[in-house]
Amino acid sequence: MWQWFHKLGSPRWFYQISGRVLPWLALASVVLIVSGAVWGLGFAPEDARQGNSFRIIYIHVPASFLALAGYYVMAVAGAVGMIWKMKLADMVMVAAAPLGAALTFIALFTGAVWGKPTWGTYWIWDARITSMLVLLFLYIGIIALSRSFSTRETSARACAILALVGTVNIPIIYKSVDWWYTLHQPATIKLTGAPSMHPDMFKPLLVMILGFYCFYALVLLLNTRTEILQRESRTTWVKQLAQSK
Amino acid sequence: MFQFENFDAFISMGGHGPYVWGAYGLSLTIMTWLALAPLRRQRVLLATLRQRIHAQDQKGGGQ
Amino acid sequence: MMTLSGAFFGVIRRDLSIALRHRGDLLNPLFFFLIVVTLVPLGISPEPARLAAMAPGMIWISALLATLLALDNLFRADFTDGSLVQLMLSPQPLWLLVLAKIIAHWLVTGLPVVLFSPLLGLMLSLPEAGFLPLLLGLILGTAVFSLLGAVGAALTVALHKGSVLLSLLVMPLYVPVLIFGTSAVQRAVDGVSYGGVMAMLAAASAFTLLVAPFAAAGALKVGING
Amino acid sequence: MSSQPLLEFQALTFERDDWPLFSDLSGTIKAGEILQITGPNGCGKTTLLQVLATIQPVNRGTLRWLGNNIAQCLQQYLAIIAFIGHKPGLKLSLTPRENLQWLAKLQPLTRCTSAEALARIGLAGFEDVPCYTLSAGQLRRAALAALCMTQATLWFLDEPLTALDVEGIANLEALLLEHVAKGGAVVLSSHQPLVNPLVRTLALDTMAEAGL
Repeated sequence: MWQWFHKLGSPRWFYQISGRVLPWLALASVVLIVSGAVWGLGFAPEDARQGNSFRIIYIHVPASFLALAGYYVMAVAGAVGMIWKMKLADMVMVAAAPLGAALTFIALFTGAVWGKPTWGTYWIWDARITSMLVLLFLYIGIIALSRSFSTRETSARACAILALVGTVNIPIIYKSVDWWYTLHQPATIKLTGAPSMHPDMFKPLLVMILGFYCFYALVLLLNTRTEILQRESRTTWVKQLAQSK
Repeated sequence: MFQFENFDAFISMGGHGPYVWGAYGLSLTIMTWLALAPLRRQRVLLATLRQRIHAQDQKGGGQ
Repeated sequence: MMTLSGAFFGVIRRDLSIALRHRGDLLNPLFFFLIVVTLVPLGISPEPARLAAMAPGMIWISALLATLLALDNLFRADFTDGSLVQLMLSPQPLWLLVLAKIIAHWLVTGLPVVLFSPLLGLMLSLPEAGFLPLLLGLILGTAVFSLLGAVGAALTVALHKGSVLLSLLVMPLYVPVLIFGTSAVQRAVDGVSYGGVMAMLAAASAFTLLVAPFAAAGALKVGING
Repeated sequence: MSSQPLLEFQALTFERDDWPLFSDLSGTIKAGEILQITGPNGCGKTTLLQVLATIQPVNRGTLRWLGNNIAQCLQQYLAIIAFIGHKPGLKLSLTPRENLQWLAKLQPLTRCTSAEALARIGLAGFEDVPCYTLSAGQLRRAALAALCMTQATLWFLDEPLTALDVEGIANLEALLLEHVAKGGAVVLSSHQPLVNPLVRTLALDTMAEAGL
């Protein structure tokens, strides 16, 4: 068990193993996302109230899911890197930050575009969208902090601490924004009611969520591999890799 | 079952076309970029590394 | 001679006496607070009804900005002259010394803002019922601002352009406090009970008090090697 | 005095982004010894001192104090070390006396009063003037006054001679000798050679071959 853990911590081993998984992940995410998108765009039934604009849900909800989950991935990686001094975990954390921020941006953008036909305005201070905006700020803070340090090790430690503080805060932020919203805007249209959705609407959503998970894993691996190459560029195995290509 | 009568209806989405296609288009563009950016960076990294090794080899050989 | 309480109060007393010797710096956040609030009627409307509607939020936001302004110096001055390292090399638990620094910082930046807030409430024609929850809420809220802000200040202590970055890091974390704080005042103005909201605010500050000093101590150990 | 070394460091490696500043550095510091770290600018003298004083973490390697791993006894270790860095660590708006009294609350400065220490280091009469009125050399002396007061056995001094005049240097040397005579130890970095038989040097740029 410990040996396995140690092995996992070796960037070289990780680079080789992840190289084998990559094609499958890429295939899975392309197939799932393309089929989910076609299904959602063309074959899922129209929503009675919102019409076709509701089809944005198939991007918006998976992106929101992963934007939030991505923050936890980042925080956990940061904690592991800090506690066990595992370099690889630091690299995963660094790799997760811009990816999470991009997904948060997608969630925000699709939410705004969805809002226009639904509410008649691009921006509404809906609880979900407001929390998403705060999450984007948290991501931006981490990215900004990670770029300010002179050494990667210190930068990773600092980001891990910030990510952990953020993680503790996120549930409080979400709850408080929810509460704030009910205070100011009693029950308007709920953006998503996934459980009460018609099964024909729900199935493509499931496919899309799965596809987004694969996509997240794919890009996280790709980013981590890049980070590995960059940090280990002085080691012989990376030099050999460079020359073999 | 395809929900639209013809391709034009599919594109216009009952008037919501720009929003739906805009959201999908931008999202998929960002996602494609997310996947391709690290690949490009890896290529550049390895290329510079190769160059550096090459330069070092030549220097070593010259001496 | 070297006791836990001696170290704790020694740090507080020293930081307070330094602050007293720079009285000008002490007043700056207060004037900032005052000026921001003065800009509100100038920028929006001097009409009392409109001001009253915005008073809780405006006062809270300016209080947040005023404490943020002073936050950067929490550890930076000590880092620059080297006394921070001496503090960290003390055999006393670091989180306790950090807590002492935070308390001293709150006493010279947070507390004056709290004490000043009723005056600004008057200027923004805040209804009478709102004053008590404003004061209570700000006491708890500015404490959270200082405690959470200390983590950010510790992380950015050695960075040259830490000040803007610091705001970027900690402001999102202030969201819940701002929501609870303003709605407590709003509820009191609307004549609804605000006890529950205040309790949430108190719980949030108690929790922050428990966690933040440890996080800030850990952050300092990382931050000084920036 | 062939007893256990006061401080022992094994295979210390310190890297900045995988560029080693020093690697596999090992050595011991015994009681009654003055160890001078020499080397060109940027070779890691300050970093090594900071690592030994636990201000900076190492990438690999262990520090042992009287045979105990420092990670396990950090608080006790902190109680027996004194560190004076490039920056004097004095608040300019406070007086030397106030600065020392503050430090005495945090670190074991109990051997004498701050007034005695300041007199010893040649700052008598300056106890109660704000530090911003003092010159660079006087500030350095005020910082070194903490050494007269401290109970710490292991001293880490980073360029302690900077800004000191002849008299100040003589004062400091006397202080160091007195300290090691009582069984303490000093690790210092300096460009200027200290003329003293007790001083052992550790040249950081060639330490790999030196094999201490």
